[in-house]
Amino acid sequence: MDLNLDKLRAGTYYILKELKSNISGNLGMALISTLTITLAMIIIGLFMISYANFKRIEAKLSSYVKVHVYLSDKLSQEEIDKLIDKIKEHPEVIDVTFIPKDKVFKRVFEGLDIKLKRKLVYNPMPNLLEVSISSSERIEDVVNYISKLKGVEDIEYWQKYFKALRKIIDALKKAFSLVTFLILVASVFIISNTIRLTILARHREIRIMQLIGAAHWFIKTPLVLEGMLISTVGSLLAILLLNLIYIRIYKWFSNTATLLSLLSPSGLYKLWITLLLGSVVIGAIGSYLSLENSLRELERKEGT
Amino acid sequence: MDLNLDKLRAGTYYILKELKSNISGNLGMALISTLTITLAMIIIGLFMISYANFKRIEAKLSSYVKVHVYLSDKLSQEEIDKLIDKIKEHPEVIDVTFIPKDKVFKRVFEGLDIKLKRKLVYNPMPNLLEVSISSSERIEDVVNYISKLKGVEDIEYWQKYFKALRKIIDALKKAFSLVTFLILVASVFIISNTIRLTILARHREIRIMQLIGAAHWFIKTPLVLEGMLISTVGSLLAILLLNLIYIRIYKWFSNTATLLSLLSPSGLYKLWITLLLGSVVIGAIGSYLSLENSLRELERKEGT
Amino acid sequence: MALLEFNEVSYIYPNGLKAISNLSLKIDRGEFVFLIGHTGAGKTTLLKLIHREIVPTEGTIFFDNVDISTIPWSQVPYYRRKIGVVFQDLKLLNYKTAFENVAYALEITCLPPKKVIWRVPRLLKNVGLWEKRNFFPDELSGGEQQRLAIARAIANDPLVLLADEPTGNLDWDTAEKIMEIFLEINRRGTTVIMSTHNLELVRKYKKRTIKLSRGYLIDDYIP
Amino acid sequence: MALLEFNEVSYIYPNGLKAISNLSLKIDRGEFVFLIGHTGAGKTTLLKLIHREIVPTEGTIFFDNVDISTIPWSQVPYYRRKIGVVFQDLKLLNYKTAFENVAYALEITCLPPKKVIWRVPRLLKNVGLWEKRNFFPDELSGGEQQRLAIARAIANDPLVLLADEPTGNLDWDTAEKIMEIFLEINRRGTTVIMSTHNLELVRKYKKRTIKLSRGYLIDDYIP
Ligand SMILES: Nc1ncnc2c1ncn2[C@@H]1O[C@H](COP(=O)(O)OP(=O)(O)OP(=O)(O)O)[C@@H](O)[C@H]1O
Ligand SMILES: Nc1ncnc2c1ncn2[C@@H]1O[C@H](COP(=O)(O)OP(=O)(O)OP(=O)(O)O)[C@@H](O)[C@H]1O
Ligand SMILES: [Mg+2]
Ligand SMILES: [Mg+2]
Repeated sequence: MDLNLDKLRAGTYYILKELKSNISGNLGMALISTLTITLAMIIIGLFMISYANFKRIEAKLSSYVKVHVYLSDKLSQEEIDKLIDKIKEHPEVIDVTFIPKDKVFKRVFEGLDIKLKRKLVYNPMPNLLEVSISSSERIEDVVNYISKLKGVEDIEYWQKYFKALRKIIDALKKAFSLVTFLILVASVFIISNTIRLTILARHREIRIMQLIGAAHWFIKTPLVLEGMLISTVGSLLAILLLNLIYIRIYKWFSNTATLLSLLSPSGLYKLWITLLLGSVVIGAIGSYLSLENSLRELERKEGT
Repeated sequence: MDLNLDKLRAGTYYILKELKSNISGNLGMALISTLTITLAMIIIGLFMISYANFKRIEAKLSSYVKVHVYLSDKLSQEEIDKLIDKIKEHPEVIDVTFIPKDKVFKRVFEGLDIKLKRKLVYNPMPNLLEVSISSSERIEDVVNYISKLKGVEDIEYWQKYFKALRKIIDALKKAFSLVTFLILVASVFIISNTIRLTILARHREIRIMQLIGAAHWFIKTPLVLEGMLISTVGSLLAILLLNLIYIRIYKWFSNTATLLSLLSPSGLYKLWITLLLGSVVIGAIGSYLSLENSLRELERKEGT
Repeated sequence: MALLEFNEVSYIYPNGLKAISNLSLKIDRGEFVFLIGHTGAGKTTLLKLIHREIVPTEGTIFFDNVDISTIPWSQVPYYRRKIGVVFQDLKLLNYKTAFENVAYALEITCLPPKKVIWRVPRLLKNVGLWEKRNFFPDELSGGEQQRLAIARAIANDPLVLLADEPTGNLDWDTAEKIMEIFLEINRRGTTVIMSTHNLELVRKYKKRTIKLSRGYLIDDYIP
Repeated sequence: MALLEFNEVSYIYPNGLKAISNLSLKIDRGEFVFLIGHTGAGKTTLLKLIHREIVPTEGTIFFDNVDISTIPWSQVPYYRRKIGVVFQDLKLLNYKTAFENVAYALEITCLPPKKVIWRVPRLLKNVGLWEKRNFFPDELSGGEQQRLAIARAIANDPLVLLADEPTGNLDWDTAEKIMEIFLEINRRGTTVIMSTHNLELVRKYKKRTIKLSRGYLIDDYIP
């Protein structure tokens, strides 16, 4: 038992030593592949940041969603209250506010910002319910539901006029998700390819180690660790750069577009952690797989 | 002279032969680096397509820009005509239409889609001029200009209510340009790094060729051609894939968002040509530079 | 029982070349064997077979009564550690110094670092490379590289030493010194199989000599 | 004038090791010179200096009355083509077959393909590798690789042939055949400088012999 622990300790030590000598022996390659991974990670990072902010803006826009329900003049206050309760039953509905016809009139013209110096003889406007709903995506549902209720004269919603815009946003969103996904996959492949290239370039050394009698784990572990280290350093560099870039964009955004608040730079730490862990995993898997490939190919040559 | 021509012919033949044997001798590396370049090119391509379409959508949105100018009731028809001429003088103004107050009233309520069964005793609306302008970006200019004219009671423009949205779009546009630029740079580096890795892996062979007495151009040319070939094939693959993806997106967009027409797939050929030429140039430069590096390093070792 | 037993072994390279033909052979524990034959006779191929770098196309090879073709892939490294090899093309690790190249052969067995540090200098001094311990292989002369490969091969006190042309780049004096080292570890129990073109060495040391020609065993004698 | 003239040449490797010390030497056109000395004596370094793989730290080397240190970087390849080299570590191109390795040495001079196809078989047959023309270097035995390197070195009918231990992996018979080839091209005017540990060859062929020891020229005689 004691001996095995000694062996374990020695093995760990040698593997770390090997890792160090691998890197210093192939410094050029290590640097170039680290740089490549940094770049791929920057691409991923830019996308993830964009995606997070896109989601946020989307959510903001959605929060403006209100449905205006114009009521028949025939309804009594009691009936109106009942109607409000019914509307509130819909799961997407967050809040319902009653707006009397006087205010509606004022609002319509104020809302249009036309200075109306003249007085009207009587108010042509109906009473109004302002219904807040949780997401713009389900708006048609809600409208459908409400329009079937008794006493509803007409329904108006902001989105209606911007159905085209809404569709554009939806389409953009889907296209954006698709592109993000594709780019993510591409970058992951780029990273694992880069590590593959560095391992391919060391075929000769690996073969020699096999022939001297190094166990598979003894050969593999330092190289897998190297792949992980390269992609970790690569992604740390990427995170650093992304952070710098993002802080710039953030500052500049808060100056020019006050209404549009981006995620604060400090709020991105989760993203950074995800990137880091992701790159470590990719590095490990990439190098492990290509090593398995290399070792198996050499095995095949052995005729076994 | 005749001999030199012979030499030239022989040299060309050998270089092409060398190119072939380089690739078949390093097939694994060639494939992996081609794939990496394909992926980087896909990233670039997706961005360039997105950018082109973004510009297009932006332009479309801008074309909707109209400014409503509410006129004082005191103006005579003659004065109104003068005002229209003055407005038309502004370079950004494309067209001006006069809308009498009756129509304005109808429009406001129709536009809001409120069924107005009741009649008004008199029309509270002013007369209106509808001014089409060439670009949403210069709208503030035009508004400023018009508001200073005599007889203008108020100015309303669609964008006003969506100033926030407008700012979002502007900000997005700038962020998008920045991201596109960064990703372009990153991808270019990834491509040239990949080629660098394949050349680094051939240090030994290059040294041997030098020692046998191969001239620099004789060593370099096939390797530069290889870099170009790899990046050309890589980008051709990318173009193929991008085209397939884009046709899908295009079809699916035309189904779901009829109002939003994307660039037609056949309209992208210029982009494809740009990508192809770009990758050839990157491949050439990338491999040339790293070869220069390698050769110079070997030279340094020689002590010269 | 013999340590090493070839039973009608043939080996055909993937490109179709038959390098070993119907070879039967027994080598006992503790023997010293010279392997001779013209260039291309199959000496290196024979050593590769013992080292299980390749497995016979026909026939079987027993090592310590185990058919080495049946050793599973994961156990091959442990088998190979019993065998020290001086490769004809040396196969030194270019990114490691002379010291590290020898140390690596010990490290793979997870020998504690202290013992490695204690043993490597002795090995390097043995082959006269102690002053060059921090040189990388391509900073060594051909003969020095060869001696480094020898130091590595004997580092683990192997059961069998396969030396493929270990004196090809050495002058006669150095070759004799190397022979002394081989004889010494042979005396301590290691079986040594050494391929060589240097017939003077063969004549001088008078050990069992196996002669190959075009893949056939054509002579096996003790002078 | 001598073809090759060393004037008090010293060479110190970047790691500080002095491999050649204050060496003066003249070799005439058409000479055949053996270079001997213990391992690490500086033979390979001397040949590297002639081949301009390295340039002297001190002193000058004249080749055909030109100080080779002054040859500009872009002209070095053309200088090297005058010199055929059998490298001690062979330096074969692994991704090329035996045929292609030899052909490459001709192709770099832009010799028309027809002439290449006519000349390579003759060279390969000369060293007995014609049947192995489609083998890659790592499919050849050690001796075969060495013969391939020799075929490549003499492919261009060089002015000077530098052969660094060209018989280290060859049996006596094959070594003698190679010596015949060298003597033949020497008769046709090529200056041959051959480093070797095989004193029997030196004794047999009775040519000018230069002996190095620790970087110093200690003997230069014609037996
Ligand atoms: N990897 C290989 N693939 C195909 N053929 C090979 C391979 N290695 C060696 N050969 C061929 O097998 C034969 C025997 O080669 P081997 O290396 O065993 O010879 P050897 O006796 O060691 O010769 P040398 O003294 O020159 O080293 C040779 O004809 C050689 O061309
Ligand atoms: N690239 C190098 N960097 C540093 N030192 C070197 C280098 N190459 C050789 N040496 C050292 O220079 C000395 C002479 O080496 P050289 O290769 O010339 O010897 P050699 O006479 O060819 O020996 P051998 O017969 O073993 O080939 C040796 O001590 C060697 O360790
Ligand atoms: Mg051999
Ligand atoms: Mg030497």
